[in-house]
Amino acid sequence: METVSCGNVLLFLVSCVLSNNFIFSRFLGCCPFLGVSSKVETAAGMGMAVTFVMGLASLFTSLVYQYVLFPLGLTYLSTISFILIIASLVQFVEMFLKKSSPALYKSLGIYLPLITTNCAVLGVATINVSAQYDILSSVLNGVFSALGFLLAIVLMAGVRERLETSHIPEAFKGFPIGLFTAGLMAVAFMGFSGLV
Amino acid sequence: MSLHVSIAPHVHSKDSTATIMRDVLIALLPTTLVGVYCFGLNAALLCVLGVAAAVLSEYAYQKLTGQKVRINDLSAAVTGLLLALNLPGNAPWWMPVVGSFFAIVLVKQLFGGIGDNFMNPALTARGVLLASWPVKMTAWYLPTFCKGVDAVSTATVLGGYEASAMDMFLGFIPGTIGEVSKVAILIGFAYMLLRKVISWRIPVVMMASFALCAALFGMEQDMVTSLLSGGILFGAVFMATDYTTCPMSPVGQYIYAVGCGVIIAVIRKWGSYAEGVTYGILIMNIVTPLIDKYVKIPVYGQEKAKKEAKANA
Amino acid sequence: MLRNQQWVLRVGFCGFGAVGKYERQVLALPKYSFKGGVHPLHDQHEGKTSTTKLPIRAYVPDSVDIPMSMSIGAPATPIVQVGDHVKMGQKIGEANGFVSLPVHASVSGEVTAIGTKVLLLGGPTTIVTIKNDFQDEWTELSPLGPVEEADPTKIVPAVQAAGICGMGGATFPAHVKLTVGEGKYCDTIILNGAECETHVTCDHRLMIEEPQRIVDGLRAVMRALDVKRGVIAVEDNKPDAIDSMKRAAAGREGVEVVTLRTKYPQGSEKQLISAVTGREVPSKKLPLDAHVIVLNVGTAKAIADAVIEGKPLIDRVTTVKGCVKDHANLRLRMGTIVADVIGECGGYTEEAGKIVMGGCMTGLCAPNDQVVVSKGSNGILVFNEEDAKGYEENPCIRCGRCVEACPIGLNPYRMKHFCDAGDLKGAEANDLMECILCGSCSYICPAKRWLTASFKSTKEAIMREARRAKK
Amino acid sequence: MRNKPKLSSVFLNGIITENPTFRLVLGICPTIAVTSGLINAIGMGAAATFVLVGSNFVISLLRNVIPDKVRIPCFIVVICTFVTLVQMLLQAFIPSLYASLGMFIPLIVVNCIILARAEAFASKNGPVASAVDGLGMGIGFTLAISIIAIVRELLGTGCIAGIPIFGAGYDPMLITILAPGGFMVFGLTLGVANIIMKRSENKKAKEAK
Repeated sequence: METVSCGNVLLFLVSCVLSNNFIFSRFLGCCPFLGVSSKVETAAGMGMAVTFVMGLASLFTSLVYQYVLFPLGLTYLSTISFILIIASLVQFVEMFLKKSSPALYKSLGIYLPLITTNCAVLGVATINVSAQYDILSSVLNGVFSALGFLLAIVLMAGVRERLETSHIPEAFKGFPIGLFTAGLMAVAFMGFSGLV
Repeated sequence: MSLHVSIAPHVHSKDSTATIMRDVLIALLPTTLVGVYCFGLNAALLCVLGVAAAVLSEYAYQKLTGQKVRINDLSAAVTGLLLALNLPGNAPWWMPVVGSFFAIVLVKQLFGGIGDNFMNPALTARGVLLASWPVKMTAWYLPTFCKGVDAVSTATVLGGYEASAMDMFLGFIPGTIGEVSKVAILIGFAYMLLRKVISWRIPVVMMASFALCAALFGMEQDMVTSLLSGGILFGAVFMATDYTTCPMSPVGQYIYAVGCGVIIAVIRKWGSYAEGVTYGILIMNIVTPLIDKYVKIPVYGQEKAKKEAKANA
Repeated sequence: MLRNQQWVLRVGFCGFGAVGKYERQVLALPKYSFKGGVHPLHDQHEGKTSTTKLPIRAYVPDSVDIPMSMSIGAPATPIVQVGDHVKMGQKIGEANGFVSLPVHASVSGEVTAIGTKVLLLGGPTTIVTIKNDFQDEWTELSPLGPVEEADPTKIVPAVQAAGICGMGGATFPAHVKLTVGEGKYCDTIILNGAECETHVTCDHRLMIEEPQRIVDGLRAVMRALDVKRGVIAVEDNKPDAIDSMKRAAAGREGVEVVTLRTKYPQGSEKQLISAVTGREVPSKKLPLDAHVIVLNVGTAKAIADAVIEGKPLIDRVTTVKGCVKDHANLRLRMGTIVADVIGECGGYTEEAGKIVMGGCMTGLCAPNDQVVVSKGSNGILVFNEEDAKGYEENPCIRCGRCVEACPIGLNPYRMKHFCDAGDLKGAEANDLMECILCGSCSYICPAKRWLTASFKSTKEAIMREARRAKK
Repeated sequence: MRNKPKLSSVFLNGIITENPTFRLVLGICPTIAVTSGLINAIGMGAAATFVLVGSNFVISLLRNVIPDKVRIPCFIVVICTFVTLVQMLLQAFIPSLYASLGMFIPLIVVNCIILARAEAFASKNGPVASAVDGLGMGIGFTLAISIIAIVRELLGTGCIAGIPIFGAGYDPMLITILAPGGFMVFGLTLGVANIIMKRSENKKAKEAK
């Protein structure tokens, strides 16, 4: 199993955020990336909510995998258990935030239900398992990958706000130009390949 | 008596989009000539094809979609020439054609045409070509007259080719058509400054921040080589200064230029590409809308109005 | 030649280390300027060459059409009848309320008609037509005496009675400006001699020919409001006017002359205040909130006339230019018809395509040559058909020149997007209401976008909307 | 209970009028991830179709048993079961495809198409209609990603399903099978699809007049 030392945490961060960005090189979380990126502020809110949930989800799914599923030989149940963990986690986070921090709930709350079906969350849990990360690495992977998502969605939102003033052909407005924009951004992000 | 009635001002500066683009073309002339001199007829062919394909693509797209044809503003010609200058001297003929088509139709017109694209068309097309045909796009040759008639395959300076500072300055090194001759680029820069087409801010700050990062990171090359090799000067003068894709406010331009310099240094030092100019500028193109959104020029009187409101409250 | 000599002098001063007050100002040029701005026609001496050396001469027409509204505020009500004989300076229109000015007869003679006419401001205006009998017989005047002796409390009422408004073009009633409200104070009066507008030279000539009257006007205002500092600000493209004003100001209490950099819009109130005092007028407030009052040099001259001689404002200097035979700086009576003025200047040399009242940067277009000279008319520019042609708007290339040119620090390209989309809220959120409509962005735009025009109409739409919401 | 929808229209609905990829733009991630080759795309399409048909059928059978409040978790459990089934079947019988599709097989669970159909159709209609709806949607999805895959594979390698088309002289445009190409080709195809739909709608509107 891969372990994390202080020195390579930074490399891990760069890898997750820039080189292997969740959106631009792993195509995970594209739905919210395109759906919630019309305003920079909401995009940042969504990104933050995803970071929060992905960190927690990585922790719980890898705990369950390593202490329950793997020892009992029930790894074929991992998908179903992960999705249930994520769904209930999102529910709990929502309830917890509502009680403890209404301000944070107000800003993140509306994005939380959307996260259940965000494939990035389930994706990161699956990656943690297939890459055989230990628990700390899993959590870091979750948080760092989500930061990559945050970066991508905020940049995307900035560009889309600007595109509002552009004269895009009618047929390409919305998703088509959004996808194409993401493609061009992915071209730029290719420059970061091999940094780690 | 019928008089025209219009709203002031009744006088306008003589600059127009076309004159600005014409000035950029003139500024590119020395670079192009040196490139053609260095890399021979094929380089000339690439430039001609790049410009022709760009102009034709723009014409065809605008005709097909029933828009006003704006090839007279020369912006397509500038894009085509910039793209061609970003190719190695011995690239196949279809490369500038594909690149110009991509730049004009997909990067520029699809987003609404001149002024509406958010990434530099020529540079994006170069990025796409580089990702599509990595071998052909990085097959460097020495300028033909340096080593006899036959072109000799070699690495660039960044890839380990040894060259004197004077050779790098004059352009007798392997590289893309436009980037090799620093002296030609500087002549173009001086012309654009003189004609007030661009300001000094982005090129100078970008080079300075790159130099600082190079010193901090400890590059494989020495400082002079770092600054004179690769496409950084060409990128700083002609690519990063593209109006449409750089920030509007002076402070925003400083941030943008510093960002470009830092990213280029990072990619050169640690990335898998030997040269990071293309990507550094493209990444900052993407950040530009955010810079424009959050770096605001203080509006006359608003700070004071706010202060007074606070004092009263 | 004069400029060259001055440069030699300046270098000489520096060389001997004897840097006088004037030279300090010259050396510290950027201090007397503002951020942004443009240099329209900088290669043609701002288009002023043909009239800078021409002395002011008077022209009196056969008849005048005096509008009842020559300033911002409510129009006056005519108090004469057709057939009445009026004397020069006799009141013919009564002001309606505080922000309104009385109107005086600018010639002596017989009232031949009271009707309406479409002038620059759009809707028809009431006009009183007076046939000139060329007697130039003044009505009974009540002067206050020399400015340094006049009763300070009577000066502002005298200004109001004389019907004086801002003569730089904005035509805001002067007595309103000079009324310092409760809890406010003024410590500096600035006389605006920048004349940054292209082509126009009327203030320039006035400063050369009647500097004493201008300083008198300034002193009158300073005494009326008990202000200790009076600044006369002139752009450095008028060295002869600077000299002339300096001579006139010498020995006058609290009066100084400063040199401004030649740049448009240096003479805009807000820019002038920050150039001279380094203060900013708070957003949506008046100059008085920066403790400054700005008056045009022409206004100061009119104030001096009203105080010293008791004369109401019945004439002004106007620069006539373009395709007319003789360019001129004319002293014109209020209500003089533009066609008569052009006749006086030898007529059109080409077919006129556009007549602009004012300068190139802010002037208003006249619908025909029957419009009249009023209190704010500083210039009459006649364009030929070629120069008058409209131009096509091209797509924005985001070059950022408008951002750099904007003296207020706005983002014209962004505001334009919201104006085009008809999004008033978005335009307001992008500080459209701060725009002073100086035209710098339109001037500099290489894509020739109609920036100022759409800002103007959108601003008007927002103000209409606000009025409707109030109701 | 509403009127029984015609099975043929239910079937065609998924392929054309409500094509999940081109019209509803659902399931973007797998669309981009698996369309670098035609084989992968068809494999993914088949897997998704299997899950759609199965989950629609079962959910429709259970629609009167499942309490309304917990329906979403129940749907997810049903879908998950089928996904796990597909995963194991592929692993056992076509390991090469399983390897190339990788993590996107378990991610079928969160593919919005499937949950959306369960919620919008299966929970309100009979089992046969639901299965047909699942089949139509699945085939619509497969067709759409196949089109994208053909474009990408052809440009990026010169082949279709591994069979050379352009011959040796073609210099493949690698980027189309890389990540950026996925986004760009999808976006362009979507735009072109929009143009075609607009045209045909205009034509219909004209004919109707």
